[in-house]
Amino acid sequence: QSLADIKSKGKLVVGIQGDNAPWGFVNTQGVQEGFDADIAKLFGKQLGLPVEFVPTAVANRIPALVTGRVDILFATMGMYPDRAKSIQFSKPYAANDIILVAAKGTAITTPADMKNFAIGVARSSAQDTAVTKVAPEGTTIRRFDDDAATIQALLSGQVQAVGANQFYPQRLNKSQPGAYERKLDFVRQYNGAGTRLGQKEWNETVNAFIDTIKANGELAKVYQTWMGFQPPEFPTSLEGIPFTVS
Amino acid sequence: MGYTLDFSVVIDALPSLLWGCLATIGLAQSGMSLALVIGVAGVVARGSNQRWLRGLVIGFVELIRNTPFLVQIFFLFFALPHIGLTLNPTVTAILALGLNGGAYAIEIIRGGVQSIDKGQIEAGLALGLHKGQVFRMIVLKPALRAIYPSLTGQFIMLTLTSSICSAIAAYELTSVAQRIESDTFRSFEVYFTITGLYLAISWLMMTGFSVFSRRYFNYPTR
Amino acid sequence: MGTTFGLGELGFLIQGLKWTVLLAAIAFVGGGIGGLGVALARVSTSKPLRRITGGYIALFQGTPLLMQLFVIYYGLGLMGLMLPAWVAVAIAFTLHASAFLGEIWRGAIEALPKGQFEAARALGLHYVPRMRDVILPQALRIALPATIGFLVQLIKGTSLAAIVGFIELARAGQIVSNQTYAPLLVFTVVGALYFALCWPLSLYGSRIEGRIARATAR
Amino acid sequence: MPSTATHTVDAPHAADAPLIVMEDVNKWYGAYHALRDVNLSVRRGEKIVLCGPSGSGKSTLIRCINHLETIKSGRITVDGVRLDDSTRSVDAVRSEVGMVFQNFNLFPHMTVLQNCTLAPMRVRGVTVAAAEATAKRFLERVRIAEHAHKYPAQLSGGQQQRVAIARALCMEPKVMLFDEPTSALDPEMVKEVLDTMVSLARDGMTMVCVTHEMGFARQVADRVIFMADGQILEQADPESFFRHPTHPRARSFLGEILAHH
Amino acid sequence: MPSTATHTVDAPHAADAPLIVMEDVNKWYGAYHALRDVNLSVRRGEKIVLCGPSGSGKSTLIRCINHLETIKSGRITVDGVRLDDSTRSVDAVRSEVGMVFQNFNLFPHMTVLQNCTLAPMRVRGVTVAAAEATAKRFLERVRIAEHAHKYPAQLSGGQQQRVAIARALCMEPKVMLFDEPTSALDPEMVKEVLDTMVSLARDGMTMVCVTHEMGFARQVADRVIFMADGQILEQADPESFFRHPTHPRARSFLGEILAHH
Ligand SMILES: Nc1ncnc2c1ncn2[C@@H]1O[C@H](COP(=O)(O)OP(=O)(O)OP(=O)(O)O)[C@@H](O)[C@H]1O
Ligand SMILES: Nc1ncnc2c1ncn2[C@@H]1O[C@H](COP(=O)(O)OP(=O)(O)OP(=O)(O)O)[C@@H](O)[C@H]1O
Ligand SMILES: [Mg+2]
Ligand SMILES: [Mg+2]
Repeated sequence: QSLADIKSKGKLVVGIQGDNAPWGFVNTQGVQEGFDADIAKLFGKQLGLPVEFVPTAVANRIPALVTGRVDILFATMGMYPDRAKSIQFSKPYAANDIILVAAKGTAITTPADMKNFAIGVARSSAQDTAVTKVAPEGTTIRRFDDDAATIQALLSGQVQAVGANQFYPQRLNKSQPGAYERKLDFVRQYNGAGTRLGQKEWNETVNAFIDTIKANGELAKVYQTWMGFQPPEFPTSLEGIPFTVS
Repeated sequence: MGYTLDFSVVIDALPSLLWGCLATIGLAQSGMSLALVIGVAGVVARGSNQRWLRGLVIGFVELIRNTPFLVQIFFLFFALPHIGLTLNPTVTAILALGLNGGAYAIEIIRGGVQSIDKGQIEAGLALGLHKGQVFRMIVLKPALRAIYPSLTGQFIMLTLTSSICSAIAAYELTSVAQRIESDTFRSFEVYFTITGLYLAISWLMMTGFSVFSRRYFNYPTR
Repeated sequence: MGTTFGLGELGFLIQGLKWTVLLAAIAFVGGGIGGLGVALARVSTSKPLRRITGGYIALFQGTPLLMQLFVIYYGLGLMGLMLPAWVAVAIAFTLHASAFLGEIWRGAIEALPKGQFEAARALGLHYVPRMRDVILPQALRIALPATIGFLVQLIKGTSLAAIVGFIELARAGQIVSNQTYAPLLVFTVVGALYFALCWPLSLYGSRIEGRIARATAR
Repeated sequence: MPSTATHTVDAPHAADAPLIVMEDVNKWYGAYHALRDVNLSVRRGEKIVLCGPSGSGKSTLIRCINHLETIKSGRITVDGVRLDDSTRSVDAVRSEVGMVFQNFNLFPHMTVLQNCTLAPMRVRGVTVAAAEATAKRFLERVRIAEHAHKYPAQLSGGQQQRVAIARALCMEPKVMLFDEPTSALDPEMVKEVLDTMVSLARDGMTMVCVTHEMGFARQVADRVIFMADGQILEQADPESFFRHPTHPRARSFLGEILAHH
Repeated sequence: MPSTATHTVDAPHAADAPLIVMEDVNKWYGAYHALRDVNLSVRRGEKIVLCGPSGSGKSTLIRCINHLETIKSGRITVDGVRLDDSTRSVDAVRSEVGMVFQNFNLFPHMTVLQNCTLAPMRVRGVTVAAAEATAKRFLERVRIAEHAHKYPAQLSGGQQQRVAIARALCMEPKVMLFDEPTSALDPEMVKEVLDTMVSLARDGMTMVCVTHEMGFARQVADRVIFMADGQILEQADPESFFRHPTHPRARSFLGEILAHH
């Protein structure tokens, strides 16, 4: 599959998250919205093709891509070496801070303190990976299907802390103002677009697009809209994750 | 499709998958035991002459039968803490499975009790036995025998339903599989494998059920 | 970004409910046709046919619906069969429902008194009129409560179509819950909607069951 | 035993007092009047055969005697105990009254022996050993002791019915009620059950039997009672009843019963 | 019709040839030998009553005649058609043989009329109008025409059994098989069914009846056949059979049957 194939098909089919606001979600009118959706629309505009969104869940993002149901993933895909074995990542186009959030009184100051509490995370998310890596042996980690369930678990006291992304604190404090705070910073993690392995030309097209929006300020605009701040510096390489087809 | 199946990751993860199987069987067993207790108690309560008690049982059965399990387990997990009852995921899962299976068990066992010839009950009463004795000694066993296939079928369903317990982070086969999948991104291999494992578990349970039935219902019928 | 649960959200859930109904309807129609075939095969005199359908039923009754959907949806894709999502889901649900309905109806056919088969044969009726005119009308009537019970299961089971990207009721609930961050409220409403859909069916089923029980008690 | 059950004694509890007394008994099933002003008194040792067309209330009558049905009005007294819906009176009466049903109603999940020992152990509180000894005695009596360890489904209808008789006898009742005990049996098995009943009658048991076996009635009944529409229409000794039935309905009933024999 | 069924004609198809011939028939249920070398020939218009103890193979014998059971060895010929397991011969035989069961086996979801018209329409391809005309004629004949639009559950047992007879007659069979047609009936209803059968016999229908109604046997049977253990032990006209049964098992059987009447 190449750019030409997609052009001849007449539309760009994008795999995206359907329930992960503000990254990618279907609004109540049934329309796909979010940071990733805006990026994908820019890509479609540049290619001169209409965009068709296929909402995917965390667990089926990669299967949807490799079976050819979608042409590309803008699906909040954290860039990890393991995933890079199944799919081809592009250059990063977004960053996500992975942190630990708990109620103010909770005694966590170092990663070792996590051992004393039940920690909630959204299964297979970047937080899951980070918490699993940093937490001491024997820590109780509870993995939920999505962010909403994870946050609900913290609110209802089923867990005492949650592995979070940069959006969690404002969510939590909306329901109980000032009750929760950032306890630990784990990693800054980068998201890239995903294509099938070995599609050299298609990967180059995507990378060129990302370079363009970084340069012309479009990316910054989208960042401002959905996150309320400016994009960070992006690295030029990541260990074990090639951005291009070799 | 540019994707070749590679089951090596599944083979590496086999020990944890087998632990997951055990956890699933454990959840299912505990859920079933609870369901059976709820079932028998519910049938007794359903037959009481206390109107409110009958109404309560009917309401419970209808509520459970007409809402998805996922909604039920969420409710137990997230709502109970608001009234000061925080149960860990495993206990919540057992409770949810027990309540769900119990609602079906009430209906099934009630059907079994009704299938018992009224003459059996009358013969017991005529011998001077009391209502409770008649239920325990005369009605229960033949009733269970009559509904054994549907009851065990329901229990197999309950076992398969336990896969949904991963939604509240309970430890069982599906959650183990999802963990492996998120580590390895080998979705097909993992899902194919656990489909096979679930099949093996249900087959194992059916075998167990039929062995039990041959032992316990060892009296001949016409 | 985050919203609160309001009329718009409720409307969205009801949109999801439509898909739930549609999926259940497809599954039920497909399963009805397939199930009839399975039931007839199960009571046939051909041993291979009974074996094959028996294995098929064991497979589909012995694995979670979630896995069936996943394996069929992506498995077909892996085999190079690219079907639209709703076709793949319809196939999966049809196969699932055929197994269950087939088993329910087999039970009903076998529950009929042997005398009904013999009387039909003694009158010289051949297989097709024997089944169509004598056996199936009676068996389906006996099986109606169980069939309705399964339909309720099926409606609840469509919630699993979410994993292949269908925005039906449960999935819509998940989406709204992720926007409002009020899963408890959202899932209560979702539960209530399922209940509103399923309860009348259940009531109807138990009414028929009562009627059949009274009729056979005579 | 009877001494514990005297809390509602109405009549002198003498040996010549009737064992069962029904006075002005009325029974309704919803709007259907099933027993109309039934009066009946059964002496100790008396054998009564109850006959009449289907639906005439024969089963209802004998089921009222051990309170399997509750009555609307009237009085029923069994061995001096007035049946008044109280648990105590019901218990007292049931443990003195044995009953044998058309469909045997043996408990399928218990062996013959277990069927016979259950009630003595649970109701009378007898030990296993004593209950089994009694059971064996009565199984001997109905000539079925060699099947004591079989399950009901392994026996023929006639054998099952004899077990049912033994089971009732194990409670050592004062009166036995039979509701068409032979009508669910194949013709060849009828005789073995009737023989058992005849021998029971010879031993002086008080019996009330619903049956259409006219040979049996002739042989053992002290009194034949004819019912129709919930009423007792005629009572007489068997000879007069069969020779000269007075009521026209009894005549036509006898005609039908005997026509095809 | 019979002309289409002559593909395996064995005997001259003459009016005086026997209608049913069974030669050396053996039937096994698994390891149980249910019919042992049965030989039987039934003339046109002959009425046969089959009796014998339970389990002797009476039902099995008549069920073999219309291939509800398959036989292990021997030959069965009905109206010149040899039953050889082929669909054609089975079809040919079944459409000439009517059968009435102990439990009536009416189709509960169809009205009386529909019960009677189903087979003529589906098997003989008769039109609705013709089938209904025939059905009404036979319902008339069994005196039940006024219930034509009722469902079986709305009828008494005796009425249901008469409908079952009419249903079989609607196929205008050459022979009627009856398997204990009155044994599931209440005593008062037995007579109405027997009367119907007697009138059928008077009209010259060939009949094979399993029954213990000895009055009926005396009245219409040309021959009484006594079976035991899967064998035919005795055949005679009713008078001689009832007066002087020769086989000891027949004697004891008659003794039991008649003892309590
Ligand atoms: N539980 C019941 N509810 C309503 N009506 C009943 C009930 N039991 C019996 N009846 C009616 O009461 C009448 C008398 O019934 P009963 O069984 O006493 O008659 P029977 O003389 O024993 O008849 P059979 O010879 O058929 O046994 C019948 O008309 C019957 O339909
Ligand atoms: N389907 C079957 N499988 C096995 N054994 C059978 C089957 N049908 C009948 N038998 C056995 O064959 C023997 C003859 O049965 P059959 O029904 O012909 O007896 P019958 O003379 O009609 O008895 P009855 O008077 O009780 O109806 C019996 O011992 C019976 O148990
Ligand atoms: Mg009665
Ligand atoms: Mg028979």
